Amino acid sequence: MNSTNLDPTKDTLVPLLRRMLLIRRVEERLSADFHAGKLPGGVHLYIGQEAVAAGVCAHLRDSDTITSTHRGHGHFLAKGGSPRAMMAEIWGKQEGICRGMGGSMHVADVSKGILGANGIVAAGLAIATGSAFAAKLDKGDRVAVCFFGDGASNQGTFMECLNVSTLWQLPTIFVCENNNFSEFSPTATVTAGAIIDRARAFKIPCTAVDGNDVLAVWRAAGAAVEHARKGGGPSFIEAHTYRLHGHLEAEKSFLKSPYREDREIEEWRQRDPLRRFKDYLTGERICDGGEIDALEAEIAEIVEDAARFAEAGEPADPNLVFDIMFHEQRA
Amino acid sequence: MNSTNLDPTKDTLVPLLRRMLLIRRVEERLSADFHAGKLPGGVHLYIGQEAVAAGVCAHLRDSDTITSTHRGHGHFLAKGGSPRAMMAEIWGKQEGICRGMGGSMHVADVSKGILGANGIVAAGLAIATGSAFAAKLDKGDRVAVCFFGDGASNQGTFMECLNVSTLWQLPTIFVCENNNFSEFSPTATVTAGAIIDRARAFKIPCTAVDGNDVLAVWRAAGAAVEHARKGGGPSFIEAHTYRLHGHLEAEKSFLKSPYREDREIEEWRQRDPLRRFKDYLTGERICDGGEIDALEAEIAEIVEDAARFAEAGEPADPNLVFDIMFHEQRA
Amino acid sequence: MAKKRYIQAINDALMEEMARDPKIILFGEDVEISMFGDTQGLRARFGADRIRNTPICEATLTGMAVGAAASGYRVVLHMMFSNFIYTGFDAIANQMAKLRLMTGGQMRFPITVLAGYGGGRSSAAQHSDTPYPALMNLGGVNVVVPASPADAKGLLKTVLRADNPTFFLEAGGRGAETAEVPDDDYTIPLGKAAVLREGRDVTIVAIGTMVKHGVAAAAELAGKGIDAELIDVRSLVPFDEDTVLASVRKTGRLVVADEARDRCSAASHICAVVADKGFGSLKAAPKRVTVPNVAMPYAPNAEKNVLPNATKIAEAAAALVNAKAGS
Amino acid sequence: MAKKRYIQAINDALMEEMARDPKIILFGEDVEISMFGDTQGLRARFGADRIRNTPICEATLTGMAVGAAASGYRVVLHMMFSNFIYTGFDAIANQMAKLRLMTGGQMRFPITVLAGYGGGRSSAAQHSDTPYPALMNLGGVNVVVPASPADAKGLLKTVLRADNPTFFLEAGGRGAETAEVPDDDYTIPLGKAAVLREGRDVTIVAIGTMVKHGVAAAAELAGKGIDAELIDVRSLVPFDEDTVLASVRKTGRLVVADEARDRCSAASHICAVVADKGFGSLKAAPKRVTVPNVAMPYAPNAEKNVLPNATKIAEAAAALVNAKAGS
Ligand SMILES: Cc1ncc(C[n+]2csc(CCOP(=O)(O)OP(=O)(O)O)c2C)c(N)n1
Ligand SMILES: Cc1ncc(C[n+]2csc(CCOP(=O)(O)OP(=O)(O)O)c2C)c(N)n1
Ligand SMILES: [Mg+2]
Ligand SMILES: [Mg+2]
Repeated sequence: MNSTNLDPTKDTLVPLLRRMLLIRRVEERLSADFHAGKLPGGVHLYIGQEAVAAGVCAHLRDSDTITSTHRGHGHFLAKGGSPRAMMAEIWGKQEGICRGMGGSMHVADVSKGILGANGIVAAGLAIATGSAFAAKLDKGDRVAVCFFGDGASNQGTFMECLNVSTLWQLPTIFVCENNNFSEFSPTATVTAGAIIDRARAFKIPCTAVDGNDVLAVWRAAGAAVEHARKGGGPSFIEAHTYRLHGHLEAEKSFLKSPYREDREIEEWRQRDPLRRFKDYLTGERICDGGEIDALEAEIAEIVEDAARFAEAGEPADPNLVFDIMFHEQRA
Repeated sequence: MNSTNLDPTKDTLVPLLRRMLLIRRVEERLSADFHAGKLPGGVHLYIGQEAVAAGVCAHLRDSDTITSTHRGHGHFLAKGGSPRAMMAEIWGKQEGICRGMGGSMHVADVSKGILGANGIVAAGLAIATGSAFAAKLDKGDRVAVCFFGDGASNQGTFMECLNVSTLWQLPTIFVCENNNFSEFSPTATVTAGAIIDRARAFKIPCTAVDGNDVLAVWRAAGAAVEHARKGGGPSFIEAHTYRLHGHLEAEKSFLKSPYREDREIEEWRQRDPLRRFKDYLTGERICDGGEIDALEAEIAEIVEDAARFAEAGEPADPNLVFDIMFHEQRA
Repeated sequence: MAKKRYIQAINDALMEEMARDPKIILFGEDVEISMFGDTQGLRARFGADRIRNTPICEATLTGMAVGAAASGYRVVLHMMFSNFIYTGFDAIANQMAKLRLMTGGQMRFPITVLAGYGGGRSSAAQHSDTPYPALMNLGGVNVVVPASPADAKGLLKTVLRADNPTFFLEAGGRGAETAEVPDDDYTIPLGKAAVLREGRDVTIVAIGTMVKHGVAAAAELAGKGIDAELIDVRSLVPFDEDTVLASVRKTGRLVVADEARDRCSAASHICAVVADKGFGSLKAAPKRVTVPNVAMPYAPNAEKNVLPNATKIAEAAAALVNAKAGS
Repeated sequence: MAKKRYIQAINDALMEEMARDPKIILFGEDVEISMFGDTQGLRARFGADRIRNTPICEATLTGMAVGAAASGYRVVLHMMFSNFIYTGFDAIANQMAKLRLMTGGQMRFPITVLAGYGGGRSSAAQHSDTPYPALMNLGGVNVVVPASPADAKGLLKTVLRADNPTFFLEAGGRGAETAEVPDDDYTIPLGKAAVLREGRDVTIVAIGTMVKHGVAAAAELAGKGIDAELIDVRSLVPFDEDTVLASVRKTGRLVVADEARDRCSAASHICAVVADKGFGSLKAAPKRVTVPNVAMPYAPNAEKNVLPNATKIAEAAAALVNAKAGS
């Protein structure tokens, strides 16, 4: 682990682990449920990237906003979204956080500042920028964080939002999760130069971090959030990471040949952020094995409860669409 | 004027002057015709920026392609488009280069590689990139030049096209004409950082030039075109210049207050690229006053002829739309 | 009552509502100077926070409108010419029109998008589109097309006070047209068409820019002894089916005048609705007077040739009425 | 003849035409791997010049298609899901659909845009749109909606050989459906609808994904003694008015089944055209069976509730026929 001037205490560290564990175990369950044919739609899992969501969101309050991607469960949970409500959503149930209308790609909880996962690659950038503009106009110290992928950084709105955010000194925090792939295309085959250089052109604070090192992420995000809260304007973080599952869980059903080496996946498994963080916590004697096991057990219970809640939920209201398309106006 | 290793001869210099003069005098005539109420639509004039189109297009062949902007007369003429056909187009006549269907904002001559002026800010970027892709696939040494404004550089397709062009090593030449304004907004009020840095992020050759110095433009463009022809990939040129007329000729009719100082316009008039180039040519004794007067007279005749041709043209065919919307298919 | 220009009525509505509600903000390209005049003077009055020129980046502007609205502001986004709606279409079609449903109704989107539409001034294909059919098909956005100064003001006030994304489309080049506007603080509800002239022989439904031509057509028809009922739809989403159906029940004949291209136009949809729900009352085929399925040409004669006008509307209406007389 | 999957028929057409014409190139996001299967194997056969994965940048991809086509190539652009068409809509609406007219016919645009459309698989609102109404309204692009493997192949071959921008929209999730495909090198012209079943009582016009449901509806109706004529439009632009009008002349009744949202749908337009040109032959109101004006919900039951299906089509048709019987 890196060492910097920011020195987290156990009170900070354990919740980080907790969040990462929660994301991991919820998604393992979703993966199993998907492959068991229990989920109506597809899922894009975040497994392997948990350190990014956890490290960033640890600095955020409910009043801060985030926008997320098609791979949004991790951001949702890290920002404090309910596992029950998320799982029920993915099961298409009335109890779902979006009442079954959105599904996996659209989990959102406005009360927690989660402006939504998004099925359109890079769409969250402008939504976060708009939300950062609102924060600025409010004259408080809210910030808006935009999570997006390396693939999304090839959408022009990335540059547009850097421009507007820099020009207006908005509290926008751009967090690019570079997981080496844009769907099935290795990043280098679709992305020229270094993504971080595109942000550097705007002379805003830019940091590259090991996205599998939750403390590195936590430190970089802490600096960016503080900078934004103080009115310093936008910043950019590129977190290098890897998704250990497929682009989507269903991919084996249509892929004729693998698009990455098993060896590569295995290498990254060695750098699994969860394992690394556990090793760090025990190695540094911040937690002992017993504490971690207890946490695992607690999380397992939460996941089991959430899954049972989701499965037992009521089917969505099929006529809700007509009532909620508009506010106080029928579709 | 700058001095570099590229040393143009009189055979190069006089045609540059000729092109600049042609653009200037054609547009002066269009301005007069517009204010006399003779033109059906609006016009965005290029007066003051002629050195850019002339300096770049001097290196291009008919087989090279360009894309242009709403301010496209200069590019059209510099690339060898016919003054008669352009003026007739702007008059809305059958003899127009687009048979009266396009007008000022859409002048195009495919036979000369002029893929068109364009009413959508930044649209030419992707069209040029697509044309550069075609050039690359042809395996010849064609290049594609995209002219666009400082305002257009805030559209995300700018970054997208830099990415694709760099990734695929396309012979795309990005020529940003920074004339200090995006419509009525001073560039600094809408554009964060330096535009050139956005291109530098892709590690392609990037040059900033005095866009009112035709030789500086000519040298920079020569290097970019040679680089592209040799398969070196894209490059970027930012030409600093100024439009001496309004954003559009009609602007006085709706502006309640001026958006720039008369003094500023006057300052830039002192740096008029045409005057500067004439001074250079006579100062360096490359041309004498008599030669320049003769050229002026020749151009005056061309302009007079083109204007008369346009005015005498037949009204457009009102039913043509139905025949040409599609190729071999009626609308 | 006082005579006001169409664009002034829009400007008045913005002024009054922004004064009333400090949460309203407005941004767009060159809104401070205001080429059309609709946003003129707002910057001086409401300052740099609430009124902002933006860079040219429509894709981001529409997305920002969504984000700022989701964070508590009431956003007015000026898109200048309607064709630039396409440039920002992703966040309109995929976010603005869908996000409320996708989030199970958690969000409200008090977003007003302003843009001028339509042809007739040799602005050529990229500055002359009438884009509402695509917007109407999205399902999640309202579409308002005021034809008169008084309607423009009253409808805009309603829109600015409501919580749904709404395209308030300004009749291009009509800014200087003048008519009486009430002095008081009035609003006009969406989804209520206006019957501008009552008549027995044929119903003319006119949309936005076509209302003026509909008025002229009705006058022309009256001269020929044909008594046309003229309806200004005022809003396309929500749409006042009842008023149109009631009129057709009376007249038995329908002409819809629409500056959109014909295929999947608003006119098509209105004719389909009337053919469905008003089938029994139709004495003749419902007719569309629209722009043919072409891009707008530049040359004035060519443009005139494809644009609907009073004569085309009157001819369509007269043909319907005479067909009956003759049959 | 051999049984082929729908997606295989599309793949075959691409293979054969790319082998025939070296000027055809194809690009898009992950076209090398091909999530849908339509472009599978092309990279291996035709190489990196002609088949390319692109970055995610739809706005540029559509513009590049225009530029490459204007420079002599025959471009196939794969947009994956139809909703991403909106992301690249600027160059579609403002360039692809208009540039030929704006340049006075100087350019040709042999561009084929591929995309999958439609719902039914809990893909939620941003991956389930049926976007053709907006495309149909543009005027300058063709829209093809093949329903069967044989049609998909024959229509795509026609499109790949023609010089006009064409959206070739693939029925989402139908890739594995299998039917006979001729072995020879055949093409099917655009603008020719297919009469899949002749009938006397009611005309069912089905579009793309709805054809399958139309077939089931016709069978259901036959069981009730109602003899439906079923027409597969095959292409929406150009559109075969004659076949539809001839059918309505015979049956006097029309139901149009369309997976687009209702307002300004293809169904609206077809109903409007029939109400106009076929007014005299209509015995009952022309009916639309469409998706209501909402975004597609995720939950299967909610999605099912808004999607048209055989039962809804059959019910609409039966109601028309019975209304007559009863009247
Ligand atoms: C506008 C748009 N284009 C294409 C897609 C299809 N798509 C979904 S995810 C994805 C790749 C995204 O890559 P990245 O941003 O790196 O995120 P990751 O999947 O790696 O987390 C693509 C192309 C989409 N959803 N939206
Ligand atoms: C997509 C789009 N948005 C907005 C406009 C309106 N518009 C026309 S020119 C212009 C400013 C362009 O500035 P710049 O690129 O610097 O070119 P310049 O006019 O200075 O030559 C704007 C905003 C447009 N034509 N297209
Ligand atoms: Mg990625
Ligand atoms: Mg400029």
